[in-house]
Amino acid sequence: MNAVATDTTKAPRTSKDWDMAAIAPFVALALLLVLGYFANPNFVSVANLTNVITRSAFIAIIALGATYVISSGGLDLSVGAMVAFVASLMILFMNSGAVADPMLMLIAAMMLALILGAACGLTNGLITTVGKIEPFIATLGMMGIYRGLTTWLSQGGSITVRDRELQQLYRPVYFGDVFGVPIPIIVIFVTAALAAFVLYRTRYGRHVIAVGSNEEVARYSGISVQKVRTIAYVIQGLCVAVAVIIYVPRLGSTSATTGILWELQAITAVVVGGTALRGGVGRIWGTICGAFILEIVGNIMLLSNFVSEYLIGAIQGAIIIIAMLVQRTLMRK
Amino acid sequence: MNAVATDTTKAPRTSKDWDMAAIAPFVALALLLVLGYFANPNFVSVANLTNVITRSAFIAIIALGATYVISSGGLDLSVGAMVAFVASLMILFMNSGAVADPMLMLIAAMMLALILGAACGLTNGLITTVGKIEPFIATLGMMGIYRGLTTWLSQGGSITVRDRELQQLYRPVYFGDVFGVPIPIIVIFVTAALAAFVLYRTRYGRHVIAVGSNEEVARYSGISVQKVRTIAYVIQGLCVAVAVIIYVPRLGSTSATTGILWELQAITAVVVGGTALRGGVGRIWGTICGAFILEIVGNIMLLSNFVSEYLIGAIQGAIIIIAMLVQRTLMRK
Amino acid sequence: WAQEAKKVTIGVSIPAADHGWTAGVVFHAERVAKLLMAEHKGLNVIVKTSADPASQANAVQDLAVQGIDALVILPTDPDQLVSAIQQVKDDGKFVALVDRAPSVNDNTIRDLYVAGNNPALGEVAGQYIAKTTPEAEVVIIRGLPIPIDQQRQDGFDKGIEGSKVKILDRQYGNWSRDDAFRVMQDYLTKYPKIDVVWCQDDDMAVGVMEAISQANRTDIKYVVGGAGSKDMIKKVMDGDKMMPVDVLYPPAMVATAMQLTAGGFYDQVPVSGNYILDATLVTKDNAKDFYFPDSPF
Amino acid sequence: MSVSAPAAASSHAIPLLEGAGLSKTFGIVEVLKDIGLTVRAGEVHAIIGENGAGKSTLMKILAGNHQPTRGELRIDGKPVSFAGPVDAENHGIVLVHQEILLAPDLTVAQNIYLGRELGNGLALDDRAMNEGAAKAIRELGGDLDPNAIVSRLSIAQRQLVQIARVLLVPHRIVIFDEPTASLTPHETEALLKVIRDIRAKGVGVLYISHRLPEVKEIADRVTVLRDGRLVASHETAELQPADMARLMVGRDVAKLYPDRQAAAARETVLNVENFDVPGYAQNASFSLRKGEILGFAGLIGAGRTELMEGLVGLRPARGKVTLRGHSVAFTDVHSSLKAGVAYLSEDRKGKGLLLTKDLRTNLTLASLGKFIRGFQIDRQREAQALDTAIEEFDIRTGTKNILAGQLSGGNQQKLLLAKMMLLDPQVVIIDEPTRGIDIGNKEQIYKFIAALAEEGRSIIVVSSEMPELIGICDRIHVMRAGRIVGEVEGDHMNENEIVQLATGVKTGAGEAA
Ligand SMILES: Nc1ncnc2c1ncn2[C@@H]1O[C@H](COP(=O)(O)OP(=O)(O)OP(=O)(O)O)[C@@H](O)[C@H]1O
Ligand SMILES: Nc1ncnc2c1ncn2[C@@H]1O[C@H](COP(=O)(O)OP(=O)(O)OP(=O)(O)O)[C@@H](O)[C@H]1O
Ligand SMILES: [Mg+2]
Ligand SMILES: [Mg+2]
Repeated sequence: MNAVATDTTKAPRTSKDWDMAAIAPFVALALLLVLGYFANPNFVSVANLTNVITRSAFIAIIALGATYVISSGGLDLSVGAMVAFVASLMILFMNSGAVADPMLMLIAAMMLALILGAACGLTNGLITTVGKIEPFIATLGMMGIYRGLTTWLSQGGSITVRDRELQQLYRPVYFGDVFGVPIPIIVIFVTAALAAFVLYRTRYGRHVIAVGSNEEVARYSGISVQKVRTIAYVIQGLCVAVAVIIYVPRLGSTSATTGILWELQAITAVVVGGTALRGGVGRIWGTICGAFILEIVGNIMLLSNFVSEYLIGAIQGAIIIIAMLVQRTLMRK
Repeated sequence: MNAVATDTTKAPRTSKDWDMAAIAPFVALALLLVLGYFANPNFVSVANLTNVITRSAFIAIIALGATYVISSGGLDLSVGAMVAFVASLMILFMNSGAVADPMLMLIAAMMLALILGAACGLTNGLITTVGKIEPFIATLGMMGIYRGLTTWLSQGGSITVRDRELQQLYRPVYFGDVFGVPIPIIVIFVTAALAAFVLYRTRYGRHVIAVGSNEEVARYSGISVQKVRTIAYVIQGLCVAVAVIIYVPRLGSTSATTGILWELQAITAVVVGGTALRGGVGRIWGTICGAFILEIVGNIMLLSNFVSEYLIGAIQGAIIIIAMLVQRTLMRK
Repeated sequence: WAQEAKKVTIGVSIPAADHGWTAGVVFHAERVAKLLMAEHKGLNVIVKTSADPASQANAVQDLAVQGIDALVILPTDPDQLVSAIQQVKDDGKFVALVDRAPSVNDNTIRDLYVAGNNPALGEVAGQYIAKTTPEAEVVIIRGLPIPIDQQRQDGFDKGIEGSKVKILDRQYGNWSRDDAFRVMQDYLTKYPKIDVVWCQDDDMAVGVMEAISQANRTDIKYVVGGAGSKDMIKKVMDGDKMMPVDVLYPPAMVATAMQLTAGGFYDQVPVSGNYILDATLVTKDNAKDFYFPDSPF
Repeated sequence: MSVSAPAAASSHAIPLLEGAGLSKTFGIVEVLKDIGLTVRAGEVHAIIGENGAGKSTLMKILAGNHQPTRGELRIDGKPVSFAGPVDAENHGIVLVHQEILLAPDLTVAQNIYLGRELGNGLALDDRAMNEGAAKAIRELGGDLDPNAIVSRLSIAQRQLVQIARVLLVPHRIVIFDEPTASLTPHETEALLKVIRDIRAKGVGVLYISHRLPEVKEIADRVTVLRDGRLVASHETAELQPADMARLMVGRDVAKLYPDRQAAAARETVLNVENFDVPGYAQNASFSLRKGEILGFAGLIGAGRTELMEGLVGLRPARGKVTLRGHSVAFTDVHSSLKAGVAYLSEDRKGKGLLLTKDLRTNLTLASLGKFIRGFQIDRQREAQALDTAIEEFDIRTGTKNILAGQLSGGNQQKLLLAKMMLLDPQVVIIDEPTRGIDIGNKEQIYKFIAALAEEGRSIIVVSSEMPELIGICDRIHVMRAGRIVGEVEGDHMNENEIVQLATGVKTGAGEAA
């Protein structure tokens, strides 16, 4: 046999290609900012942008968890209901007066939220992995369960933090700031940095992508597919808990309708951010960008006075489709 | 040799295995019927079962379309909003008095509904195929658009058939029966038979399955993937139109809230019926069975006296998960 | 007349038109916004709708960013919006709260409170049923699991207190005609004898009536709805036996609040305190006073 | 069927790995029957056999992917049973699968280290992994960016990654299941060197290949399977490739390539001028005559596949194409098939067959139009077509109710061939027609191709096996770096000439055009 050199003139394209896909959401965000400026000059005021980013925190943080679940090849439709459920239990605990000192009570309540979030995530994870039910259906069922339990806990009404002092103590977690940066914004970026580190720099993160990319290959490589997926759901649950921790001080109360449709928003943020729903790709910063885009679209609608409020939903839908088209066009370059 | 993206471990051993998968939803349905009998003997009365099956017609028929979309590898989240949109336009047309003769008007309105449904489906299809946007996001955007347009058409309120005579003429389409079988039930089975024929017996149906199981193989075999997928969305649109045609005579009116969450119910029916969300498998009769299961679960909850109204959602969620677990267990035999 | 040109911006935050009653709210808010702006030159009224408490909190923030002098708000869920409203109030703006009151409802959070009366809506219906059919067996179709629904239920229970009216069942109909139809069908299967249906909302009454007429059941004596939609008021006016009364819960209350607020700026009348609107019982006799054929609701 | 006793043990040491009485049944089909097999330290043991003989199944049992239905495995004389592939790896047994098992979204380095990532404490050490990966690939004669995403690699490149990945696991026994089927001569050479190196270190190697000269070159012992039975086991020195072929097929394979008269100057069927497939092929011009077999040779990445895909409308392309005198521009496969031009992909699993569907569905997928009666698909005619195809193309399977993915590799290729031939195309483009095909079947496929030409069809064969091109083609075009750099015909059709053109040592007439 003849030994001849492989022709490498057309070496395969490398990770460079992905850069465009990673940048696309940011381009869409930039275009949106420009659009916003023309809709209403107030839009680019620091006060407004701070507001918008601050309140995108819930979806952004939940969507970080969704990025894990989705890139591992799963899906979680129960997160909105989970927010309501965890928040209700957290407030009920705060109202129980189990801990006398307000500060300690607050910390205990936050811990409880994290534990509950992780437990809910674990439940979702086990049902889809061990129970082998399609994530779509399994988490839709869990959505019904969490939401139903919340309705029952609240007896159809709302659950409100009763202790004024506690509420005042807690308020700054949403309304406070550090050197002018609102705490929720700090939480977004800290959580995202952590999520990015775990996904991109650790063994577990690598396994998440492998499992989402090709389950069988992961299994052959000695990766426990079920464990990786289940942990992804637990991470999602923890993210929900973090979102709850900054959500509760904002309104000081929840009801059975809290978080309705947040799951769709979180998934939209993830996809707009460039993560594919089929799994195997995860873009943490894209997700954050996607969450900002969603919130900004709503904000622009509200600030501009041209659009009949009946049509807001329609325009939002159209903008999301256009944003995705812009992305696709950029990526085809 | 390139098996990178394929996973054959989960493939059924032989065609025998599929039989079990096809039967599973029917077993779940049978178990549910038994459960219902114990919850309330009235449950198995002809009157009740007829009621339940009749009102499952909307979801069942929409889910037939969803079976096409899903088995071709797509997803449509806009169907609920599409129902509201098509129904609104249909009623507005009936109120316009464009055709004087009531009978002719009715026929014209039905035609219009079918055309509108097909057009909406075509729009969804083109956005996902030609626009190359993930179906999840594309149809979520379209959901916003259809719902927004409906809100705008109805100015947030409801749109009601104004002409009493026309309404009376139309009523039997939902409330009437042929030899005691309610018309909606006949429509379910006729539509399903047609859908089954097309999916299992025709070239187009074969192409749907091919496109859903491996797009590349389909393309290399000379199948136009985009055309097949787009047509699947059009079929979904037509099914929505059929559902609208039997929906409108029921209350004679629609509003911006008509059809909310129907998309999730339709997808649930499809999955409970044994069609995989990843595409490549379509089970028409399973879908019908899935739609019955969903409606019956709700019916049993209401008829039984054990469950607090606050917990109904939770129990429904749990039952769906259990039904899926039963299926999985059967399939593993 | 210098004051006439005074620049004032009033922000109005109301729920999105997601069912008949809220559609009425939006209709009246828009209508009065135009009227007021035509009346006062310098006045700008911005109406914003929101689907849920979280996005309404956002909308309130966004209105504040635009620089409003007064906020008129009909909160989707008052307890969840206290903080957002509080912020506006703390900035020294005039706040008019409409319809739904949070658990703490005093001057610290609003200047003006214009309210429909949810407990009364239930109570009036309950009292009517207790009086007309003292031994009735009643099925109830609730709305969505949120506080106003709970208030109406509690009011109803209070209204029938001491009578022999018996509640057979209460289930959620989600303020949707279709869900009400489904729930009613199942009630009819479940209970061989039902005297009265209370469904606390006229939208749901549409579904209830269809389900009853389909079943050809004659045992149901009548249906009590609520809110006062034009269709149901019409039925009452026409003397429909199945719909003898309706309990008023006028979506126009938001208009009242807007007019009062604008009046505070331009007419120099001090405006504050509580304006509670009645949950009037609409009967055949007074129905024509409440019939607005061109409202969407 | 003569079953000769296993070759006299040249070493008395206990074998590293021993399988005794191994049988395997899938459903009702017994695919392995009572196989006894040993692997010794420091030897290369080749397993050969026809497509579907059970080689891959046997290897999967040894590597813990399948449980044997009966029989026992022994390592160092001690019985073992593997819970799964990872368990086998822990015992030092690693398998390079016949199929490519890589995560498409991960990079080369990430795949190579998947499941055993290097790291310091919490964080991964990507630099070390990239270096390790690059080194492992280089040792195999490849040159790949460790950061390249696997889904963008060609099949050959993926195969290298897969081999590199397996060799990084600590091993005592390495099983190669057709590692060279998609490799070029250069890489094959490098792989054989690596195998010799590990053999020298005392590793036992099991080696499967349909390239018998290669087997002769590398193996110390050869075991032959036929229909799931072990039919012979010999020292390699005792066998010539022709003997191996006979043992495999059960008859003499005297002449692999059919006799063909040089086609007389007949009319041109397909004429291609200045054809560009942007990014892959430039300025290609060639013509194809009726009844002719035209070969396309070249190195990996020469762009042959892409040129053909561009031609049939699978990729964006431009240029002048005339088919029987009419100018055509195919924008999709549908239009090219309609015009009678069929393309058989080299990637039969990814692009050729629906692995999770049955044989019937696969067979008729491209030509369903022929099976329509009224509005319906005539299932009976489909079933008949399947019977005919199984017979005509000698597709070996225990049952017809099998999924395409469960056929052995070679039988999948035959099914794909049958699928495209149902279209009755006038111009057939076959990409790597015999990749992974056993020698007996190769002979059949060549005969079949020759017969097609005889019937007056025109055929383009793209292949990386030069002997095959030389054996069956009338003319051969050679491609390099996206261009047709020369044409060889008649006496010039020899490996030397082709290699010189393919590597750019010599420039041919084509370059001038
Ligand atoms: N999972 C399975 N279910 C049913 N039959 C199977 C399965 N896997 C393999 N077979 C059958 O077992 C037989 C042996 O297949 P195997 O892959 O071992 O052949 P092989 O010798 O490797 O062939 P090739 O040279 O073509 O790779 C074939 O007939 C194949 O169809
Ligand atoms: N999906 C892809 N994306 C980007 N580049 C690709 C892709 N597939 C293949 N390539 C590149 O295209 C070039 C040609 O591919 P390929 O190796 O298939 O050519 P070929 O001439 O058909 O060779 P062979 O048939 O021997 O594999 C190579 O450089 C390869 O890396
Ligand atoms: Mg094999
Ligand atoms: Mg090639």
